[in-house]
Amino acid sequence: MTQTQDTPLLEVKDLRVEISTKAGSFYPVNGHNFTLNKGETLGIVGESGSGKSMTATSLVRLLPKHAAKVKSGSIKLEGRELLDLSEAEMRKVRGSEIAMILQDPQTSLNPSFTVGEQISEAFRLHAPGPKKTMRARAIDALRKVKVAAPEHRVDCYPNELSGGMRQRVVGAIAISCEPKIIIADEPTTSLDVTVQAQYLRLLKELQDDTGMGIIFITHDFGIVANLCHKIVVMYFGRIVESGSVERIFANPAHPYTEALIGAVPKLRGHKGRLTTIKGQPPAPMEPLQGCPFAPRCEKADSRCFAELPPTLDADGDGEHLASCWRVLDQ
Amino acid sequence: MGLRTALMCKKFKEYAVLKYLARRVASSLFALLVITVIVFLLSHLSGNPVDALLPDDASQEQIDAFIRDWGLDKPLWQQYATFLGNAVHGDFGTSLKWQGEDAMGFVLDRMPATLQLGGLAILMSVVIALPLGVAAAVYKGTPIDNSAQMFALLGQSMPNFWLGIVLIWVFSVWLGWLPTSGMGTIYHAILPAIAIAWFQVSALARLTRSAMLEVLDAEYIKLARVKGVSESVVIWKHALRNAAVVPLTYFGILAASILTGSVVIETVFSWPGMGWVAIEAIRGRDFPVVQAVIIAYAVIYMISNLVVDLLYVAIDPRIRND
Amino acid sequence: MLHKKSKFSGAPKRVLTSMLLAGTILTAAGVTHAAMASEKVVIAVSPLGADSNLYWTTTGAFIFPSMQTLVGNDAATGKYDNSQLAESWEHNEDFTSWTFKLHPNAEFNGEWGPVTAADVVHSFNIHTGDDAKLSGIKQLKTATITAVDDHTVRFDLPSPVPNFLFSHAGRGSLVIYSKAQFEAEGIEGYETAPAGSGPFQYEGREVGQSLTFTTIKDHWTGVSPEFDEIEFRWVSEPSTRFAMLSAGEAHAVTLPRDLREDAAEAGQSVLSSSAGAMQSTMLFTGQFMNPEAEETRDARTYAWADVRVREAVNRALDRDGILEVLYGEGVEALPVYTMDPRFPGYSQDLADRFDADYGYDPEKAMALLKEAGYPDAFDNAAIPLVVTSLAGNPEFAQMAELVQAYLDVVGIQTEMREQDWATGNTAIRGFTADFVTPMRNAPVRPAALGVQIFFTDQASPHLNVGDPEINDLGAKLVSETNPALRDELLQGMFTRIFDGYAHIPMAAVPASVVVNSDLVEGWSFPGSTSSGLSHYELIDLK
Amino acid sequence: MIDFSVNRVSAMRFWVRLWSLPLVPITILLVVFIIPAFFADFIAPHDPYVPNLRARLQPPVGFGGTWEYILGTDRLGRDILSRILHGAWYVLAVSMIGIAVGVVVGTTLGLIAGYARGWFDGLVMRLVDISLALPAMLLALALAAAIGASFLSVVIVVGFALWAYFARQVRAEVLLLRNSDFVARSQVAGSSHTRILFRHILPNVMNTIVVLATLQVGIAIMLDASLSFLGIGIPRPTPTWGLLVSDGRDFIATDWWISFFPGLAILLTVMSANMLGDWLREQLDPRQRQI
Repeated sequence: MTQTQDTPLLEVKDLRVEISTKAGSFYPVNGHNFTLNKGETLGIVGESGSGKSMTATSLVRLLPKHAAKVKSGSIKLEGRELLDLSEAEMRKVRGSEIAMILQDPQTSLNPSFTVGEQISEAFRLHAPGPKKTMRARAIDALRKVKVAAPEHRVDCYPNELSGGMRQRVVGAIAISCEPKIIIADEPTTSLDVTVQAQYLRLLKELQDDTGMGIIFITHDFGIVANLCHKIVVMYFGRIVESGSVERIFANPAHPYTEALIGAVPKLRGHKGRLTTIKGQPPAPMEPLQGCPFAPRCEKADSRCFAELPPTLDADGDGEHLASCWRVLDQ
Repeated sequence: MGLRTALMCKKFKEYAVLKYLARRVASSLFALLVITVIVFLLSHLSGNPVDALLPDDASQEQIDAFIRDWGLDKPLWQQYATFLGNAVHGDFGTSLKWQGEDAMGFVLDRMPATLQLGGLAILMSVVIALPLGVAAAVYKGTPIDNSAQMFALLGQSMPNFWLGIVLIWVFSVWLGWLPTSGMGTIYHAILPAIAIAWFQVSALARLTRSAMLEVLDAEYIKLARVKGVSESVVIWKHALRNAAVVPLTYFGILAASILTGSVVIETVFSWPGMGWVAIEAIRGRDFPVVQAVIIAYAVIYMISNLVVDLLYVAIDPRIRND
Repeated sequence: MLHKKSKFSGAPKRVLTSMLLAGTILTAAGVTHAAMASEKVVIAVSPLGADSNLYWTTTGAFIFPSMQTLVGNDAATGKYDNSQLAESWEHNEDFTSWTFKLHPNAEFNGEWGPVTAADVVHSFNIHTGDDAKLSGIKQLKTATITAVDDHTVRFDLPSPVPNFLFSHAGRGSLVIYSKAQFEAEGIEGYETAPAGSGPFQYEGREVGQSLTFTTIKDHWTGVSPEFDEIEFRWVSEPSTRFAMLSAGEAHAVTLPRDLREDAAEAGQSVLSSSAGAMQSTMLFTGQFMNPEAEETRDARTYAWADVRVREAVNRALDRDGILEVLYGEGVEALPVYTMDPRFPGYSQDLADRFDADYGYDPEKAMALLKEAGYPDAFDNAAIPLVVTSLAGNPEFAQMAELVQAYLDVVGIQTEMREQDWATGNTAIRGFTADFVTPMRNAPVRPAALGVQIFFTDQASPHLNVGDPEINDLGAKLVSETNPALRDELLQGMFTRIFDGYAHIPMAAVPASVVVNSDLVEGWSFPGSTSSGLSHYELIDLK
Repeated sequence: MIDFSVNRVSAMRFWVRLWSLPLVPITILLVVFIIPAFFADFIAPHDPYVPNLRARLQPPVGFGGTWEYILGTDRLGRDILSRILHGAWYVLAVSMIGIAVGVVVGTTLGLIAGYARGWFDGLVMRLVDISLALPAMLLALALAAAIGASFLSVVIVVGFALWAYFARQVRAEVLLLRNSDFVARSQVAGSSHTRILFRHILPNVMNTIVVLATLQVGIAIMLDASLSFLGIGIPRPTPTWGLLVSDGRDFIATDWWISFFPGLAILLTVMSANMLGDWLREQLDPRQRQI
């Protein structure tokens, strides 16, 4: 596939995901717009429940079958519309073009298969080759993610590995088929600080080697700052602010973003929990008027409670967007 | 590849497994010992073999000779000691009913028939219950789930002898597809195996379903999907592989209850296995055979439990290392 | 193999595969040829009490069609005939010496030569040995046997045995094995394949399943069955036997009464034995008619120790209804258990009086009970009725239920006691029996034999009802040889039993077998054996 | 606001629960099983014991029979419907008492074994092994021969067949509970072992026991039927369903109604009990997955 300069790696437009339950339906992903270019890292930041993971899942079309579905919008991978692909075609995309690293390394490896088996399964599906080479390729993949003694580890079961090691294995699986995009869904939350740092460095190195795009999902602005080029901040299923790292850190346009940045502890590496924002996000099906963040917002006024703010251009160049009435005031 | 690679993995704690097995064997042997006592006492509490085996008008000399021959005049504990001593060597005496047959030998002769039937029944219940349970889990809350559960429940709600007779009439007499009874070809085994298996399907399918439900929520299932693995491979390989451990633990009980089921079903289908021997021997007060057959049942049960333990270790790396 | 395509992988695949394999292999191991030879006759009956080729170690319930006894029964009348090994016989005046002449051309199947007196003596010895468990060999045990010449044997008995032929006919106390085979192969030879002299040859058995015989060509009797093989299948469930019959898997099966009716409705044929094969009754147990026992043991202990209660019990029963349910239409009530018109001692008078004295009369029954002071005058007013499902008499359970229902109407209290045969026998033998139990007399014994077994202290003392007069008559009968006087003694005993309401007689019933009407034309058999079946060579195929 | 939403959720859950009450199984259980068990005398149209030889083998209504005998009559002319209705009490009694025996014995041993550990635990677990290794059917045969078949022997066999399941399950849960905080607190507070066991641990395993017991109803009824088949069930003429099915089994192909309707009663009861058990399990402990 040819890729021209102006075709982004991934382009998401007006993406809406609907979850329907007996009690009603709601949109955990509500009108997303963002793009990801080659070699770029996009951070999706938000509290738990804000719809980050749902966004990631909808990108690979793995939403819970009966409960959730993409209501509208478009996901284009190098100009190709993913939402139009058949399930079989989509399976080819998963793993080989878009890979994913899941939240919990403790449970995201299948306990019943060896590390080698799980890595080579991806090869078998996307880059078949002689059976004999599978093991060698698996070892190779392990080596790439800097697992020590990969010849040995390849035959181990997940429970025989440490947490950090497991996370590397998950990484190995993700990069094994040299995907164009890796979606990393809070890949480091359960790791300790040093391992976390090592792992992030590793991801960055891999990106430098292969030029892949990374979508990094986290609640931790501390990580985002070091790793990402662009940031998307999510609240209650909506993108409330987006833009480059530098601009957002320098000049957060949305009070929520502000609060999130404020929640990053000064001492880097400490696992910050977003406890400093008062109150709770609204319940999914709660009827809402106005800005969903308004009840928790210190700067909210009557307009905030009355009307939902549209997406506004914060810096006037279209590169930094936010949905907050305050942008108009500036 | 599983077990071999596991052996290669240096963390594999062979020693612990052996120790565990040794403990299991020892406790099984103890259980067996208690069972010999129960069996011995029960068969001696029940009707006098003299009256079951000698004719109505037997003479006193005949009766006396019989009692002497079978040691029925000795004190009970002495009879037990003799019994146990011989039993250890597999000697349960000769059958009273099947003249000249060594009791345990006779039971062992019939064992293949029961294992064959039980094996087929287990096979059937697994082949039916696993997909049923998996389908019920995958399509949870849909009509597929409901009808799968209904089908399973049905088997648990029919007396097996009744089901057996209905099967005979429907498939042998009216449709003429299968032989009514007896043993011979594989066709003879189908109906009795169904009659035994259906009852088990329920429990097995139920376990499979709940285990699958739990596993399907796991992260590694999501990861498999993310890798681009097809849904059927996700279910049958990634999920079932992990869910299988739960129904497997039920296998010990399954084996026992299939053997128990065979007692009734073998009678209905004239299947000359151990269940049939058990009934005939108890009716005939054939002490040696009754004892041999119960011990044989117990041994089969215990062996199948040991096998389950072993499989358990083989199938689940988590347990292997704990 | 099919399951190779299974989508499982790793260990569960191996587990399942090995199970599949185990199942398949085990099943395949049992696979033999299924095809049923068209000339093989299959008869399905309930399993035997004992499964052995050594006849004398069984209770004698089933005589192999390959084996013969000395005396036969006529298929049409049930009378003794010379269709078996003895060509003729005679006895001395007081029935203490019986001489049998063997058919000179009789020979054993296989290569074991002619049947001679030596074979009879040899067989006699093993049949009366220590390990013999046969019913009714008491008389035989007291006999001495002499080979008079090659084809003549003589039995000498210490006391008169007018019914000696019965032992050699249907009762089958002595079947003739080959001495030559014993000398050549020992007891193992008998165990693996006993040679007999009947029109069939032992072929083999599947323990607990079946027993197969092949037809002999040019049998010495000239009998020539029209089929090549006969197989007996042991099937305990009546409905399974019925299914086998309906599916054409069996030519003939034995069925309980109701199923016989159903089978007949379904177009199968029910064949009955030419003569009565079985008598049934319910017996009071304990020596309830013993006046001495009344002193030592309170006569009030058991309700049936009072003759009025016994009469009331008999009066309370609508025999016509009960018998129709149990045995079907046309089966008549039996005036006295063990009495049979074929044998001496038959009393037409009792048969005539039966309706008057035993007829259904609930009012009379209630009056009698009132007179006896029932139930208040008895310690144990409730009468335990034994139900034994394990004994292979399917009608007994129903008999007990029906009797209970009728007794209930007139106010006699009963309780069902589900009890296996051995437990009941232990109680009876130990003289501790305190119940009313169903009983059958099959094959119908000569009256003189039966009455001694079931009512006196002569043949089996534990079944003695304790009546001094009956015992006295029984004792006289043992030594009496004059036929007229014997007849008189027997009639006296029957009258006493009848008048004393010493039991609850039920019926004389022919043996029945149901044959597949598409396969079998007919079969006549006299019902003279324990199983009721014999004369398999007469099975007439379509 | 937060409190309010929590309340609303739990209120909603309550209504959902009530809605999901398994009405069908409950109705079936009441109509087929419970009501007949207690009121058979009033609703049965005929005497279940008295034969009526003139009305033998009447087919059910719709198959050539009359409304006099709605479900037909048996070989002795007794009304099948009346026999089923009267049998319900015995079936109820056997399964309830049998299960009660199983529950009491199994729970007590399981509780103590799981709590005390040590040799007693070992002993109980061996007993569990033994009881599972002895086929209930064989034990029943031997027991019937030894003490005679009776209501008592059937109850003993049912109890024997079931206690081990309770003991095993309860023990497993106690093992988890005994290490929990509240037990430790009670121990520190000086509660006696008996008090801890029965006041703290027992209520926590109650859910399991109730669910297991409901699911065992089917097994108990099946066992009763099998015992009747072997002729060692509750002695006749007591019309337990097992006996009715067993007695009618010879006539499945011809006079099918004799065994069909009692069989149907068993089927409906067992199915409903199982469905109720499943529902209870889901309500009480969604994670519970042992049979």
